[in-house]
Formats: sequence, structure tokens, C-alpha cells
Amino acid sequence: MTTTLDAPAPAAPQPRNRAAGRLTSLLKQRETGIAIAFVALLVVTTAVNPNFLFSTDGWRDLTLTPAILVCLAIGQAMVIVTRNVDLSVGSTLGLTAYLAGRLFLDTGLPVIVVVLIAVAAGAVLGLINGVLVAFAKVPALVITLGTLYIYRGIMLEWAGSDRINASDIPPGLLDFGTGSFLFIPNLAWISLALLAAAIYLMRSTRVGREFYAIGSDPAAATLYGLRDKRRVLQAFATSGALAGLAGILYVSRYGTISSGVGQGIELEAVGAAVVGGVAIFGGSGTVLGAALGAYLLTTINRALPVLGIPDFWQQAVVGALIIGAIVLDRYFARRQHDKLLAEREEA
Amino acid sequence: MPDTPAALELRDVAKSFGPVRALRTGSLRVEAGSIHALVGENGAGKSTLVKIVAGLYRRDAGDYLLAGEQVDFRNTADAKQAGVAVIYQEPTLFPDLSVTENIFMGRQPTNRWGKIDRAAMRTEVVELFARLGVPIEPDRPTEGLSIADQQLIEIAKALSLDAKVLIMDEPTAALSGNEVDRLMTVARTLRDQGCAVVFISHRFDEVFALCDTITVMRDGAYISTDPISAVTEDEIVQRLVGREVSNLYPKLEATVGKPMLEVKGLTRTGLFHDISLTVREGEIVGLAGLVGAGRSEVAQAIFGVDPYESGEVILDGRPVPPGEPRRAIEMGLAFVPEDRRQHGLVLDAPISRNITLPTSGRLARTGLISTGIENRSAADWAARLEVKAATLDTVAGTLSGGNQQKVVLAKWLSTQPKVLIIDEPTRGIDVGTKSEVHRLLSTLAQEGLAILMISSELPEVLGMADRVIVLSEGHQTAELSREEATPEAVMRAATAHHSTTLNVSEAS
Amino acid sequence: MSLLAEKVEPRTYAAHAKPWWQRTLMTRDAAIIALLVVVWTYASIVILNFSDPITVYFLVLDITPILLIALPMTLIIITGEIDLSVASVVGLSSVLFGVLHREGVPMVAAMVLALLACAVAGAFNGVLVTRFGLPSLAVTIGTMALFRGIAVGALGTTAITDWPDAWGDVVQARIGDSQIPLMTVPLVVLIVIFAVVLHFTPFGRGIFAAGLSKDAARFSGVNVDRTKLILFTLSGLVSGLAGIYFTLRYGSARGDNATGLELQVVAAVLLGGVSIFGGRGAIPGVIAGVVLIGTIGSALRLDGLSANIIQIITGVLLIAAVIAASVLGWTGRIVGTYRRHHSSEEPSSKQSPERKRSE
Amino acid sequence: MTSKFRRAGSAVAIVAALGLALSACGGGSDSGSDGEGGSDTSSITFIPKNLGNPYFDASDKGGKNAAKEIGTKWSQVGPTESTPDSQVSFINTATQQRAGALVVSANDPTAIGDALEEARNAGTKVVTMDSDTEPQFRDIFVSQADAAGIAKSQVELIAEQIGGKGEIAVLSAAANATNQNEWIKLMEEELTANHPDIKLVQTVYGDDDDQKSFDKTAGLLQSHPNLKGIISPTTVGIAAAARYLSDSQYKGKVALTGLGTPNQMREYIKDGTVKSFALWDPEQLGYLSAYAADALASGDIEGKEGDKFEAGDLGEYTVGADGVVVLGEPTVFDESNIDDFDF
Repeated sequence: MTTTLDAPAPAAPQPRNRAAGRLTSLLKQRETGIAIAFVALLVVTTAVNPNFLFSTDGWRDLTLTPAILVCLAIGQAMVIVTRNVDLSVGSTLGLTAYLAGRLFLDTGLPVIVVVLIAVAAGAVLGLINGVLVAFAKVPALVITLGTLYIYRGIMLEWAGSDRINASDIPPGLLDFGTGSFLFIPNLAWISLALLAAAIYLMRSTRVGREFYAIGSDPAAATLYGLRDKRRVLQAFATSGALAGLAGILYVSRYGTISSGVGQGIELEAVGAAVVGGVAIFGGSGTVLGAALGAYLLTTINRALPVLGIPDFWQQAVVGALIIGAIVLDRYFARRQHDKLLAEREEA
Repeated sequence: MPDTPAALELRDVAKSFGPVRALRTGSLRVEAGSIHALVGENGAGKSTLVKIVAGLYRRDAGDYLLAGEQVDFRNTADAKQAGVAVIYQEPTLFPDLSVTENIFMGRQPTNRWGKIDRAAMRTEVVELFARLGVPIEPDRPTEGLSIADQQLIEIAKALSLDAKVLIMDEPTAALSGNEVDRLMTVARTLRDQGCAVVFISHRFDEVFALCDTITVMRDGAYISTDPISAVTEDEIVQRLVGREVSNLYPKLEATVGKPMLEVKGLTRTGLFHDISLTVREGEIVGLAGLVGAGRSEVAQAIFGVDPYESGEVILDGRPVPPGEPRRAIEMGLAFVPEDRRQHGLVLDAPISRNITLPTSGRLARTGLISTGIENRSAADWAARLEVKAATLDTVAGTLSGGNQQKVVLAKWLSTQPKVLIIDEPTRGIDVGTKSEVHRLLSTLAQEGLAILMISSELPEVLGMADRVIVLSEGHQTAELSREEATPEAVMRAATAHHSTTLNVSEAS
Repeated sequence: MSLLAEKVEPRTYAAHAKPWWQRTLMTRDAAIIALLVVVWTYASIVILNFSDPITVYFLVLDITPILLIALPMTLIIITGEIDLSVASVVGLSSVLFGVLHREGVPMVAAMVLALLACAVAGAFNGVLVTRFGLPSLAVTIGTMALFRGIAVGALGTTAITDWPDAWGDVVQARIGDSQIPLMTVPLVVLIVIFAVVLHFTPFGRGIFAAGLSKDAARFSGVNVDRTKLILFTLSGLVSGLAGIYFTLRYGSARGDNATGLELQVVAAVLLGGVSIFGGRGAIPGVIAGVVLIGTIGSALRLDGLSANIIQIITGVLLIAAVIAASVLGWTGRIVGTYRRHHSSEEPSSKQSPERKRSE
Repeated sequence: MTSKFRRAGSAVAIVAALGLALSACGGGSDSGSDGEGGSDTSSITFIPKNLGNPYFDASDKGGKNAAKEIGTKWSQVGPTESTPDSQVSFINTATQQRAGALVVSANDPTAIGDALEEARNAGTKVVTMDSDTEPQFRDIFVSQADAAGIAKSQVELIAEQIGGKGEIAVLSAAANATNQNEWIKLMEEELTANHPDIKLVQTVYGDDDDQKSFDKTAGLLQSHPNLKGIISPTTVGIAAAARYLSDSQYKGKVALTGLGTPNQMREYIKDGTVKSFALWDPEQLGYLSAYAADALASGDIEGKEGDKFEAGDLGEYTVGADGVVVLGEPTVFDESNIDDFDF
């Protein structure tokens, strides 16, 4: 661009002290808040019972238990960012886990092939959601509520009362599911790797930024010429594939696949995303926040009994947390809004 | 035909939606390095034409040439790629994303791993903003920016595209004087750099001040193209309407009676301060001012859909409780809002439901209401206002702007109000219906209704109002009698400054 | 008479574009009712024992909680909101009722107190949605966990099962010698009340208007926030009622009563022709939707099919119902465009995609 | 509004077609309910707590075998989740079908009572097995073993494994499961009476959900660092607990016993996670229940104390007080005998 404009003298954007600015903005971020809450929870619980953190199993459970939910929460966050929601992930997880179990039982396919098949199957189930949402223009809530029933029904009908036991699963996979590397369980490594990839995707690629754009204002996305249908399909397919992978992780960790696998976990995934700062109407929030939300929710579940609160109250705490998170979000959004307005008045 | 191909040329472009022909013979020829005005009434087909140029619609017939080359865009991304940028009346930005991201969305610079080069983006934006003289922080979200700032971002976007054709669809509709000046400066600069600019506006003063050439459209068809110096405003108006327009403002004599609406010291921080006004029986009071002066906000606060911090509203001697439109309606206040599609009508509901919505409580004598009761009431009022529709279950959103406005008026007159507040009574409706609405307001005043009329059209204010109250930046700057209210006096009051913080760049 | 002077001849308008039978029969409601009739007839002929009157008895008892909750849910969805916490309120009501009963509070008093608490729970949703301007989907996902958690937490491991037989008998009583449960009477009364409120009162008009355009409704004097607050409270109250019913029918107050019921209710309401976008829907269609799901379940169970198939069919029906509207709407658009743009200037009576953020 | 007309018309057509298709596919699959209309005295319907539970798969198998021997029709239906309200629908359906007899494993002692009464009023005989309702709701309860015997054997197994003292915990199924609660109560009594050095520190509920039981086990071990043993008197629970222990630091240090099926537990017995556990043969339980049901349905017995009936290979059984029929003592499985069983 070689053009110049003789417009009124610019009051150039004031370059603030960037380092200080970064620090304050880091502190203001939702992810930081969740991380602090998580650490506080750890500290308190460990103080009550040192085993919570300082025992082999305590450490392992801390890092291992959230792995599956983290997978789902990452996918869920992507879908919610595009102003949709995927309620079918629990059923997808169940169906792919059973599919994997059956493949182990009925075919001699190598583990890696089965894993790929399960992930692909999850992606296809997600794609079905995506196609219905993008082309029939029906809200994702309704579509995925429908597929939640359908996928679960298919799994139950297919499984009948057959149950897949640990003895049917290749020992290699089971060992992998319970093993660790550098003191961190393998499954946790997988979920962390996925998280890193997802963060990269959402922050630094066009696909990710367009997810945000579509969720922020679908009409503007059309005017910008973004391929919104394709992006919605991609978001759902990714969520499905992650649910498929979560199915495999489930198999490798628990070894047993019964009819109830993954039932109700979709709401935990949505809850993790919401607690992690993903706005339910799209456009804002991060996968890191969702993953931290998943860590927080799972760890609370495990911490309550240690803290002497009967585990029956877990759900209530999770609910209160979700409400608290969205109320807090709204409060900060309002403050931010007022601040921006005030800045505008000043200018 | 000149030898050099025009930057943008459309020949007899047609577009139909089902059996409706929105555009029949859309033609436009814009040379590089010129600013071309495109004018026409609402429904003349301008927007359809723009959307075809932008790649949002695909034409059914005709030629679309860019620099002499036939083009056929499948989507807006293709058009952008070819150097066509469009700035819409309402900026379309992603509120959650940063200013920088908004400018580059969909075409961010990436490295070969697909990673977005944020630093490059930011550098370019800083440079663009420096050239435009825009003091906007590139990393802030666009949420909370004023319309004017958002429009500047749209312009920055167009600049970063290196657009050869820039279309501005009513960009000034929501801008204040300063902001319009700045926009015009930018447009001229772009022209001087060889860009072909298409400027769509209803404001003839701007068109005549800015443009080199003017094309008129009417009823989806091309009418004429002339150098701006070769035509007068009257000639253009005549072509727009297709006939002689007479007596646009049929002001009737009315007896002014007792005060019906008294507003005392109404204040809402940041929006309006200490507004006091009185409207009497049979009187039309004009509320004038630039866009953003706080006129609509005052009206909405009086009616109760918006809150206010202090002050009071008295209707026919009784105080109107704040924040309760339902009570205000019951007491005899009616309010025709500015944004008809958003606030005035339930677009997806039938005419009958729209007309009876504020009166449903009254119509339900036994506590119950039926479609029959609604239809009887609605038919009466629709007939009085001559709403053009075959049946009462026609969905309001399918009516023309003028007919929609009639439905809104029918709805409010059916409440038998004592005071009518009407915000932009004739925005976006055709000239014929315009004079009908004016005649109606005169008649109503003559029958004793107190009317508070907000309008951005100076002739309308001057032609209709008995008294004019002028707001500037939320402050009441003048109250002028019909005799005192000259265009100059009103404009002076409308641009009067109240706070020292706002006297910026008068030089521009 | 015309206000626009000069002209004298008043216009007249037909009330409707179509004759009454078309308006009645060619609707989503009629379609779903027709489907119900078809399924019922088919099942009666083909499936053994389905035509037995006792089918009706069990069917009514089974669908009562769904039907009850579907009524306020319909109104809420028409205003463009949703309440996913209903099933948890059922559990909460059941537990409160049980605990109060165990503590020796008289039955009626326990019932009233439980209902009050549920109304408060509903109002809590309502306040978060209207005062704080939070999306109801997120709010009620949160309260779904919260209320369920309180219910499960309060009663812990136990179920309260020592209910006076008389109360359970009332809930399961039949009218005379017929196979029609006595519960049908209050149910029908409630249905009529909700239908009248929604379709024949100014309040109902406000509900539709609020769902179609929140702003236009507000600018017409509809108190949208208050309307929603009332509806959420009502939803809590009716869900509480369903909880009492649940408790008495099964003679067991448990924290996990009616788990997952919210999805069935939403599915039935949407199947009954209520638009998830708000602004459209009718009580008769919803009733048909609820009964249809119940009937299909009953018929398939009688036919020896498992609960799984019933789940699949519920899902397929739900998706088919919502897609049918949009697919047919798409094919019908060409025809529709003519009407729509007949007298309009712009080819865009399409709604501007609403910005679902409340700032 | 022609479009609306058209739209509605087509909607009717499509949805109706869909409905037909669905009900047609429903009609196509008949599982044992065809035949003559009206009452069907010679059919037995099994309604387990939930489907997909290996324990009930085994008992269903026994029931099916018995029905084959008797020559009566047999079917099995049930909910996917073990909740009483979903069970009620299936009891109602059996009532509508005029089934000759129902064999139910109750998810709640009272919640399904009215539905069972309704069934009995319609002429259906009701047998509960494994988990009882209150006596007035059924004709006969086929008990796997008498509750005191089970509780005692569980306590003895754990006492033996932990050396007679220390902290133990119980991992149960649903908090409302009748039989579980009764056993736990009796275990507590047994502990107080005969093993004062063993302390039951906590009871947690895995809801017969695999993952939940697994996580609860983890929670138990963390909250109680001194835990010596876990009793899980439910098949899902013990398997999940064993799997958790098998690859944790507690393997071999924390004892586990309870009720489980040999197929589920074989691996853990072999790798030393579990020394011994007990169970009656659920297949025999189903087998006996089906015979009891048939005896009731055909009018041979009424379910009164002292009634006697033949139960095929298992020989003759006598109805005890309150209409209870006891299968026998549970079998204890350990490394020496586990390979002799396959269920």
C-alpha cells in the first residue's frame, strides 16, 4: 500500500506499558481465576488429607481422572464458540467405546487401527450433527438432544445385555490406560497434547479464528464471506472425533463397557466449558478455560468426601459453581462494557 | 462509450426473488478516481444492486464488469479478492474479536504452517490507523465502539483490501457532523488515489457536496446518470419520485389548549441532562437535533421503556411512573418508535395482533380475548389508516415500509392516546405515504392530540412543528417558536457545544 | 371513516386469507394429532392387548408428570427461553415433601411447603434470567445440577417410603368402574387453564409477542421480564406438583426421582410443534406430542421391544419434526416469496439474525 | 399463505409416513407375545433391575432354561437404568399383556408396589427374586440366600483376610437397594457382635455403575489411608473395585471381597488382587424363580408357608415364612475352584 491520507492529525494509539498491561490482563483472565480456584482446592484438600496429592495414587488420580472430561470439554468448547452446543457427546462416547470393544472382541485388528476407527466413527457421528445443524438450520440444542437419544439407543440396542469385560480388551491397551510416563499418566499426556493442539488451532489458525467469528455474529460472518457451514461441520466433527477418542480412553482406563457408559457426561462437558468461561452464546472463551473447568469439576468431585462433605452434595456444588461462573461473567462483562462506554465518552 | 473501461460497470442487471422482481434494469458505470452518487427511494433496488456487486446475491441476467472484465462472484470473499469493498449502513463487525482481527478476518496472513502472523497484522493496522488518523486501540474488542468508529474500521478494512471499488451504503445515516466530515475527507482521498467510490445517501446536501456523478434509480430500474453539476436537487427529486410532489407538509391550524405532557428536569447520566418540555393539546412540538443528540433516548425514557435517574413526567396533570410503559399507555401516552422493524412491530405476527397488542387488556372485557375481538378492532383501525393489505392475518413483516408505519400508527391510535410521541415519523417510507402521514399528524393535532415529533429531517420539523426544541449532546440548547425556527437557527442550536471535551477537529 | 381525509370509501379486510377448516386442519398441531390417531389406530389393530382399556389407565399415569411439566414449558419456550431444571425440581419437591412428612408435618402442609419451595426455585431461575440477563440455557443447566444436588444431598442414601396408603390410592384411583384414572380430572382442568391463558388472554398475547420480538413487545407495553419471571415461577410450581405426584404414585420420595425427565419434556414440547426460537406453538399440539411419545412407548413395550428402540424413535421423531418444518419451509419458500414480496420493497423479510446477547 | 398450507399438508404426510414406518418396524419384531389374545397364563416375564447387568444375564439364562423345561413362554424386558419408575412401565406392560407370572428384582421395596398390585389384580402372579419388595406386594420371594447368612459370610471372609482387625468400608450399589441395605445392616450387627476390632468406616454407593464404582473406590482409599479392606456386595462394584486395586499401590495390601461372578473376577483372583469372594449361582436363582412362578401361575401353590413345589434339577423347595423361598448357601470362590464355574 503506497497510499497516504491527509486526514486529521492522528492521536496514535498510546503504546501502554505492555509488560504491565500483560500482567493485569493475565490476572483478569478467566483461566487464571479457574486455575487459582483449582490450586486453592488442592491446597485445602491436601492440608486436610496429604494423601490427596502426596501419594502415588493421589497424584495419579488427580492427573488421570479428568483426562476423559478434558477431551470432551475441548470439543464442547469449540462447538459452543460457534454458537452451537453438542449434547450428544455422552452418547457418542458410549457408542464408540462399545464399537471399539466389539472390534477387539470380534476382530483381531491391531489396537491402533481400532483407535483410528473409533475416532473416525466419532467424527462421523459428529458430522451427522453438524450436517443437520448447518443445513436444516435447526438449533443445535434440539438436534443434539435428538441424536443423544438416537446414538444411545443404537448403542443399547446393539449391545443388548452384552457387556465387554476387561478380559476382552487387549492387555496392551489396558496397560497403556493405567500406565504413566514421567510420573504423569499416559491418558493425561494424551489430553494435554490434545489441549495444546486445540489451543494452537483456536488461537493461531484461520479455522479457529473463524469459529470465534461465526459465533460472535453469524450475520457478519456471511457478509465477510466466511464459509460458515463448513466451519460448523468442522466444529461438530471435531467434537465427535474427540468424543470417539474419549471412548477409547474410557476403554483403556476402565476396561469394562456397560450400557451406561458416558451417560450424563454431556452436561458435565457443557458445565466444564461454561465454568471455564466459554460463553453459551458463542464468540468468546477458550479451550484452555474449558479444560481447566474440567479439571476443577472432576477434582471437586473427588475432594468433597475428603473434606468431609458427603459425596451426595457434589452435584449441588457443581451447580452452584456453574451459576456462580455465569453470574460472575455477566458482572465482569457489564463492568467492561461500562468501562468501554466511559472511555468513549472521554474520547 | 469511452475507450478505457470503467472501474465498475453494470448493464441491465436483473434479480428476482420468486416472482418478485427486485431489480429489473440495474445499470451503473463508475470511473476510477471518481465519487459516484447512487440515489433512489427505498425499494428502488439500490440495496439489491449493492448486494450483487458485493457477491452476496447472484444476478439473474445482465452484465457485471470490473475494469472491463466480466465477473460472477459466488460469495463476498470472491468479490473482496477482486477488490470490491462494501461499507454497509450498519457496520457488521464481530463484537467479541479485536479490531485487528475484524479487519483481517478470513484473510489473515499465515506462515506455511497455517499459523496466523499476528505481529504482521498489528503492524499493518497501526499503519492504517495512523494514515486514517484513527485513535483506536488495535487490540481492543470492537464491542462498545461507537457506530462512527465501527465505520472507520470498515473503511480501514476496505483500505487494507486495496479496494479498487468502494461502495458506501448510507454510511452517514448514523453519523454526526464531525464524523460525516471525516468520512467525506477519507472518501475524497480515496478518489484521488484512483479508487472508484459509490456513495449511497438520502441526504442531498452530502451528495452534492461530495460526488462527481449521480445515478438515479426507481422501481428497480435505471433512470438517469448525470454529472452532478448538470442537475439540480429539484430535478433529482422529481426523477426519484416519478411525479411532481406538492404539499409535503400540509400544516393545519389547530387550537392549542392546556398542557398535556410536561417533562421536568429529566436526566440520565451520559445520555441526556435536565430536559424540560411541555406539549399542549392540539400542538405539534418538534424535537430536533443531530443523530446521537439524545432525542430518542429522551422519548424512550418518557414512555418508560428506558430508565431515567431524575426528573418527572406528567401527563394530563398526573405523574407517569418511570419504567412502566403499560401504565403510560393506560394513562394516554402513545409512542411510535424510530426503529420500526425492531421496536415498532412484531414482524412475524399478523397485522391484527400487532394493532391490538397494546390494547389487548382493554379489549378483553371478560378477561379473555379472541381472534374475533382482535380482528374487529384491528379492521376498524386498519381501515381508518388505509393499510394496504388483503387480510388481517397478513404477517406485518411482509408489508412495505409505508404500510408497516400505518400499522404502527393504527396500533397506537387505537389506544385513544392523549399524547403521541412519534420518533422519525417518515423514515424509510416512500414520498406518497410520507405526505399521508404528515396529513394524518396535522389532522390529529387539529382534533386536539398533543404530539411530540422527533425528526432528523429539517424540512419535516420546520414544516410540521408549532414549536421546536433542539437538543445537542444531551442538552436542551434552544426552544424556538414556528416563526423563529429557521434552518439556520435550528442547526446552530443543534451543533452548540456544551462541554469542552467535545470541541475537536473543527478544522476538518 | 378514514383519518387520512379526502378519501371517503373505507377499506374492508377479510379476517383471514384461508377458510376456517384450512386454518384448523393444516397446522402442525393438526398434523401431530393426526399422527397420534394413526399410531393409536394402528397399534390397536396390530398390537395384542393394546386396545384393552387398561392401556389408557397406565398411559395416563405414565405421562402425567411429562404432561404437567410440558404445560409451563410450552409457555416458556414460546417466550424464547428454556427451563432444563424441571426434572431436578421434581426431585427436589419429592425430597422436601418426603422429609417434611418424615418430620411429622401433616400431609397437606408438607405438600404446600414443598410446592412453595419449588416455586421459589423456579423464581430463582426467573430472576437470574430476567434481572441478571443471563441466558436461560446456561442458567438452567446450572440449576439442574444445583437442585438435583440439593435433593440428593438432603436425603442422602435413604428413600422415604412410609406413605399413608390412602394418598397413593387417590393418585391411582379410577373414575367409577372405568379405566380412566381420577388424575385425569385435575389434569384436564390444568390443561384447559393453560390453554386459555396462552391462547385467550392478554397475558398469552404478551407471551407470543415476547417470543417473536422482545423489543417490540416491550415497546407495546408488555412487561417481558415480569412475564418470564412469572412463567419460570410457574414452571417451578408445576414441576413441584409433578414431584408430589411422583412421590405419591411410587410411594417413594427419592432424590433421583425423574432423572432425565427434562429431555423427554423438551422433546415432547418440540414434537408438539412449539418452535425452539420462540413465538410459535399451541397447547393442543403439545398434548398430542406428549401422548404420542407415551403411546409409541406403550405400544412398543407391549410388542416386546426394549426401551432402547423407544429412545431411538423419540430422537428420530424429534429431529424429523423440527427438520420437516425447515425442509418444507425451504421448498415452500419459492411459493412463499411471492406472497411475502408482493407489496414489499426489499427481498428481505428475512429476519435479521437476532443478536442473542443482551448487551 | 399458500406456503403454510402446503407446508402443513406435506408435514402431515411425511410425519404420518414416518409414524407408519416406525410402527411397522415395531410390529415386525415379535418376541413371544403373539398367539391368542387375552390372558396368557402360561407365560413368564422376567424384569431385572436393569439390562446389561451380567448378574441378571445369568439369572435370566436360568429362567429361560427352566421355562424351556416347563414348556412355557418366557420373555425378559427391563429398563436401562435401575430406577423404580422405569421398572413400573415394564410391570404395567406385563399387566396389559396378561402375563401369567412376573419375576421381578425390585429397585425399590415400595415404589413398585402399586404396579405389582395392579398386576396381581389382573391375575398375574408375582415372584420377586434377588431383591424383595414388601411382602404384601408379591406372592413369593426367591431369596438367593438368607440375608443373615450372606452378611455373616461376607464379614467372615474379610475378617479372615485382614486378620481380624482394622478399618473396612463397604462399596454398595444404589442407596435404596433393599437387599444391599439389609446386608449392610446385618454386617454391622455381625461386626459388633463378633468382630469388635473391625471398624466399618464408610459406606459408599456406586449405583451399579462401573465408572462410579471405580471412582468411589479411589475416593475410599484416599479418604481412609488406614483402610484394610473393602466389602462390595454387588457384582458391578466388586469388579470395578478389583480393577482399581489391581493396578494401584494398594494391590495386595487392601483386601477386597464381596459378591461377584467368577467370569468377572477370574483375572483378579489370578493376579492376587482378590483372595476370595462369594456368590450364589444366579443362574440357579433364575431357574428356581421361574419354577416358582410357574407353580403359582398354574395354581399348584398359592405362596403360603409350607407350600411345596418341584424345581426341576434343584429338587423340591418349601415356601417359608412370609412367602420366602431360599435358594441355599452362597458358594465361596477362590483360586482353587474358580475355574470350575462359568457364569
